[in-house]
Amino acid sequence: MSPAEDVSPTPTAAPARHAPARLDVVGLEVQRGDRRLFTGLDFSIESGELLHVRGPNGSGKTTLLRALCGLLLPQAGEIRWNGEAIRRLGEEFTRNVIYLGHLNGIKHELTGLENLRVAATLDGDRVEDAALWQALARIGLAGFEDLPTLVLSQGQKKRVALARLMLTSARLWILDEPFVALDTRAVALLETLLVDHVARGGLLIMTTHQEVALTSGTTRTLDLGSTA
Amino acid sequence: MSPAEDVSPTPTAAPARHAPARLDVVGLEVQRGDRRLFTGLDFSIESGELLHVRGPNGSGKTTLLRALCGLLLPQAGEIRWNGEAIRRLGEEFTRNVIYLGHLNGIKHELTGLENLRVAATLDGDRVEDAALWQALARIGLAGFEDLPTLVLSQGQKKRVALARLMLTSARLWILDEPFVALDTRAVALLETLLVDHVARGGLLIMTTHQEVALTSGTTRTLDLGSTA
Amino acid sequence: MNGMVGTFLVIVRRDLTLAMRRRTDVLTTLFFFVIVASLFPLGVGSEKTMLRFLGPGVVWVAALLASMLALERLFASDFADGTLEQMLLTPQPLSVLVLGKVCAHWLLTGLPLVAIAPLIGLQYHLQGATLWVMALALLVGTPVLSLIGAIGAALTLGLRGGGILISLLVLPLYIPVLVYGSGAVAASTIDLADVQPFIALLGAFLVLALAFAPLATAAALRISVE
Amino acid sequence: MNGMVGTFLVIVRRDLTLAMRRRTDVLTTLFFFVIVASLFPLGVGSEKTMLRFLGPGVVWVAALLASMLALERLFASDFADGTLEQMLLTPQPLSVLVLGKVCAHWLLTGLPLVAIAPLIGLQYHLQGATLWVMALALLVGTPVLSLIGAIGAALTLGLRGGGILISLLVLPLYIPVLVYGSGAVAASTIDLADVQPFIALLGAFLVLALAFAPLATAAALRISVE
Amino acid sequence: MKLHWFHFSAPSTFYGLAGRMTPWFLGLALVTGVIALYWGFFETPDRLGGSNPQKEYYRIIYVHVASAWMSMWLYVVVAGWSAIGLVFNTRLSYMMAVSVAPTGALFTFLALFTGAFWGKPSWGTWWDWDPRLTSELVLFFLYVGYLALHSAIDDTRRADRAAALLAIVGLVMVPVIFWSINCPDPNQCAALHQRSSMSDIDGNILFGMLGLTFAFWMYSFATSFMRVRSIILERESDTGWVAEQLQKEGVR
Amino acid sequence: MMEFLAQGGYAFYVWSCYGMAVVLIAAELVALQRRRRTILSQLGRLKRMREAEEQR
Ligand code: HEM
Ligand SMILES: Nc1ncnc2c1ncn2[C@@H]1O[C@H](COP(=O)(O)OP(=O)(O)OP(=O)(O)O)[C@@H](O)[C@H]1O
Ligand SMILES: Nc1ncnc2c1ncn2[C@@H]1O[C@H](COP(=O)(O)OP(=O)(O)OP(=O)(O)O)[C@@H](O)[C@H]1O
Ligand SMILES: [Mg+2]
Ligand SMILES: [Mg+2]
Repeated sequence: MSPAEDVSPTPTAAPARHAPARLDVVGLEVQRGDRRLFTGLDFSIESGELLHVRGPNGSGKTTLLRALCGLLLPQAGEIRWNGEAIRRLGEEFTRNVIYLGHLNGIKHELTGLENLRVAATLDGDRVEDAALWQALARIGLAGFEDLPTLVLSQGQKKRVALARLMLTSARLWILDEPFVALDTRAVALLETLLVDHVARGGLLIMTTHQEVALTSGTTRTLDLGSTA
Repeated sequence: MSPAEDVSPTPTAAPARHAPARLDVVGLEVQRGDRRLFTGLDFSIESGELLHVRGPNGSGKTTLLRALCGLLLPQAGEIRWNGEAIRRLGEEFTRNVIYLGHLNGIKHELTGLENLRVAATLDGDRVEDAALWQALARIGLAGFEDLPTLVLSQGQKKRVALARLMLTSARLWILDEPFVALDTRAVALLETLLVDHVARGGLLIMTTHQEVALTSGTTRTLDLGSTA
Repeated sequence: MNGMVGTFLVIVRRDLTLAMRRRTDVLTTLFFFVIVASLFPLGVGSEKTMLRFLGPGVVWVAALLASMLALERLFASDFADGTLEQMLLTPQPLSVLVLGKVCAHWLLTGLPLVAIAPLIGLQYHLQGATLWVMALALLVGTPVLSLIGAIGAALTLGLRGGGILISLLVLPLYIPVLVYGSGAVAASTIDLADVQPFIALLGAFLVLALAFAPLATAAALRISVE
Repeated sequence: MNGMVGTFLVIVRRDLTLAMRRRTDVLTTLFFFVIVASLFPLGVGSEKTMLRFLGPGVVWVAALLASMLALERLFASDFADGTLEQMLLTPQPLSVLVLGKVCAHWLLTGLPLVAIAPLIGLQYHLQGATLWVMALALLVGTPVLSLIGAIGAALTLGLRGGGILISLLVLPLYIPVLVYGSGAVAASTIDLADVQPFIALLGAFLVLALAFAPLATAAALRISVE
Repeated sequence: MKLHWFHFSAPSTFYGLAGRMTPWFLGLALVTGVIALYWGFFETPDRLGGSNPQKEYYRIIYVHVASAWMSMWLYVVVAGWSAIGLVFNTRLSYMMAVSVAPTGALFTFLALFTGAFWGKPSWGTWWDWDPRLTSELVLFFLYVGYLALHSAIDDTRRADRAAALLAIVGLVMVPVIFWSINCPDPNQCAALHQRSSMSDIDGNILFGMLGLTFAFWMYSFATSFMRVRSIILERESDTGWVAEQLQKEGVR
Repeated sequence: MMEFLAQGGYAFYVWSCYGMAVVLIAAELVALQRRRRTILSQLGRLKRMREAEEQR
């Protein structure tokens, strides 16, 4: 008796507009191994904007994204959230960020539902079960909610991870190749999610090798120098 | 002083035509966990044909491919290579197969070159160093040949795995989402490789969520029922 | 504050659920302990006085190894599947999350050892009070092992051969616990009164470990995940 | 046939290279052995006659544990990064590949133990011939451990907590080697003439293991990779 | 005949068969058990003299020996089913192996427990590293390993086949292990330690031992059948016949 | 009777052995029953879910 039936086509995540915010990157330099991936990188992005980080394989997209959400300490330069260095903000900053990388960040022993619940709780988001069921149903996992995610396929696992996007109230979304392994229906759904987020005044930074055309908000692109 | 410079635009893999061959699948039934993914699956593919396995996430594409190359023992039904059950053929069959799955199958401690050398040797393929260098150069890893692959990016790792395609003389290629994580240039290159293989009378079975249009050989598609 | 306790409980519950999905994990640690303890008589022969003398040492070394091996799994899977980097990005203080994980881990691996130890003691012909002293010493000592071990686990995260590498970092740090733990048992065979200071010392170790280990572990995690 | 030898050598060289890229792996096993062996005097006190009596058993148990822990890594990384499934798809007989891997593994983990064991023996006040007997026994015994352990490693491939699960499966199977290995050393302390049958038995085990273990391991791998 | 076999090796048919047999085995076990124990307690002397004098506590022997023997026999059974499974790839054989093992482990534990409780009065110690005891302990470890491996793997098919292989390897090793325990010094293996001196045991006692052993055996049939039925349901849940079965059993 | 129960002073040893035997056997039987009941109820639930699907 899952509430999965009564799925409303409208987005279920809190439709409230986000408070304005901005992320500034000044003179960023990141080195991996002994290769300087980029130096003196400057850009900024604010509410309602999508930053599409492009570049060939190995140009440093993932590295940049990890630096932006503070997982990776840059060699030089600073990343500022509303003018404050994220290093100093600490949890104050991470509260506003959701990052989905090459790894799905779900536990295979837990069901999709449990995974979502734990993640949301730790993020400090709303977690009525109804909302969880609904999110999973919308992402196309109705019927798979309480299977251990181990038995899900590549793309299904990815979907479980993406479901968080419908619950989070984070303003800054950082997504590394979110479309990988998704079938066409899932891709379409994800696109509407992203559009909606930006429309609500969120910030979105993502990489993808597919072409993205989000119909709302301003789309900036950042091209990282080729290496290969 | 890598011979990477003198790269000929023409394919480097042995351009000899493949001996004709066929793969027949009769009444295949595969069960994963306690879900029957498909039963009574029949199809066959022969030289110069491309089989594009399609289906939404979780429809069983990966499972099918693993069964086809003998990694996974089906509950029922048989897979025949030139009329002989692959179970019985054993190494006689695997000699003809190359499988690239969700995992890249490269060791992070070894350089791209070493990875390629070991793989090719075990496959019993030609392994003059020149050929290895050339293959890596063509796939766009010139300059990365002797870095430990640990330090390569997602897409670069994928490329190392794909480089094997240029050395193998296997007639049956089984590729699971080979385009994932590749940038546009790499995608284009891979497509030419596949076209060429089919043109030379090879068999190709692949899955991908992108659209594929290979200009040569007959392209069949197999649609696996939706689950999600 | 309440938020912290909440987070702590969420993590503990999560990890306990995970373990319950795989009850074996708990049992394996337990049986590893039992098996290792049972190997020695096969190696050194079964002479009574000898065994009684060996008992305390063997039990403690076995406990050390068991809890150390179990540690390898403390963060490994969270790291591999990316849940760990997600934890770093939650608005919760990392050291609390760590404490939660260590606590759950001890409940699953340490506590059972304490419970079974007396039986092992019987195999080594230890009697009466000695058995209880051993259980008590383990009860105070094993949490210290988990807390210290967590640091090692965090440092060796994602390194191939982590398991055995941890032991390198951690076993030396375990030595004080080993010395006073087995000391307590040995002392009890002579005079129960002498036991008290040993236990007190172990208690002191526990308090210190509780205070500092989680912080060190958190720091180690941030380094390893980068 | 020649092809087989070729394959065998390719694998051995490959694994040795891998290990050289991460020298720590080799050292860790060694140090683990040393540390575990050195823990006991701390646990049981350092009474000479007692230690001399314990020596053989402790050294062998330590060797058992060390080689078992190292085993966990025998196939794990190949499985995780997909090179293992590629090996299953090569035209080479799997058991030969397995033998190659086990051989390399023993060279990296078993042999060092044999080399260092006499030093440990000194810690336990064993002297002269006994030390050499111990080294000899280990030289014949440890390959058996690697071969048997490989089966366990293959069965537990990719399971959470594989490390400790292996020990559960494998340690009981190690008992014969433990009994006769330590028996040999113990016997040598009394009369060197008695040692010979022990070694002979170990040798017999080795031959049998060489013959059958790789096949069982190959079968286990096919099961686990699916 | 062959046909007949494959007929019953189909889980769907075996499910019914096992269901019908279970009560009979349970009944048989109960009856023989009661008779054996009555005999063993009331038709036997209270004290034993002779080669090894024993007081009333020798009556532990019935449950002790019976469980010890069953523990060993059942391990052979597990390995046997496993072998059949690996050779003929019949799902049912694996299920049988998996459903026998827990009962075997239970008897092993019982043998150890009763042994310990016999050792206390007769040897004055709960535990002694006597070869027979040690062997039993190792057997217990083997059971635990089998069960642990099986439950550590989620994909049932892999679990079945992996555990099966382990069981067979274990069975091959058991003689070597037990031998090494019984005779740690190859220089003097002639003198094996205390063999079970069945010869000089009073016939009535022997009757009790054998009777209870038989009872335990029947019991193990019953439990493994009950267990296999649950396993079949769990694994075949999405097949048609299970649905019909549910109709028959009137499951709502 | 009492004397029978006393088993010549070894009641504790004898009866705890048979006691343990009974306990273990009983426990196993109960566990088996419970396992069967749970799987049956699960299957029932699944069946009802499927029927509900077919309604729509
Ligand atoms: C925890 C394990 C065990 C303990 C503590 C134990 C202890 C004992 C004791 C104290 C006796 C009384 C007879 C005597 O003192 O000679 C006995 C008898 C016996 N035990 Fe065990 N035993 C154990 C395991 C086993 C096992 C594994 C077997 C295997 C069949 C076994 C078979 C027998 C038999 C046949 C007797 C009959 C009396 C005799 O023949 O000596 N026991 N055991
Ligand atoms: N752990 C590491 N140590 C050393 N160098 C690294 C490490 N990780 C990545 N690099 C280097 O950093 C470069 C950028 O890696 P990154 O993963 O950011 O590329 P990317 O843009 O994400 O590529 P892709 O599109 O394939 O994901 C790579 O070329 C690689 O050589
Ligand atoms: N190890 C497993 N145990 C149980 N079930 C599994 C296992 N692996 C896969 N499955 C099930 O098999 C189904 C098919 O998985 P598979 O990976 O073949 O899908 P796929 O077509 O490759 O999907 P994707 O496009 O996302 O890769 C999944 O729905 C999953 O539920
Ligand atoms: Mg990337
Ligand atoms: Mg797939």
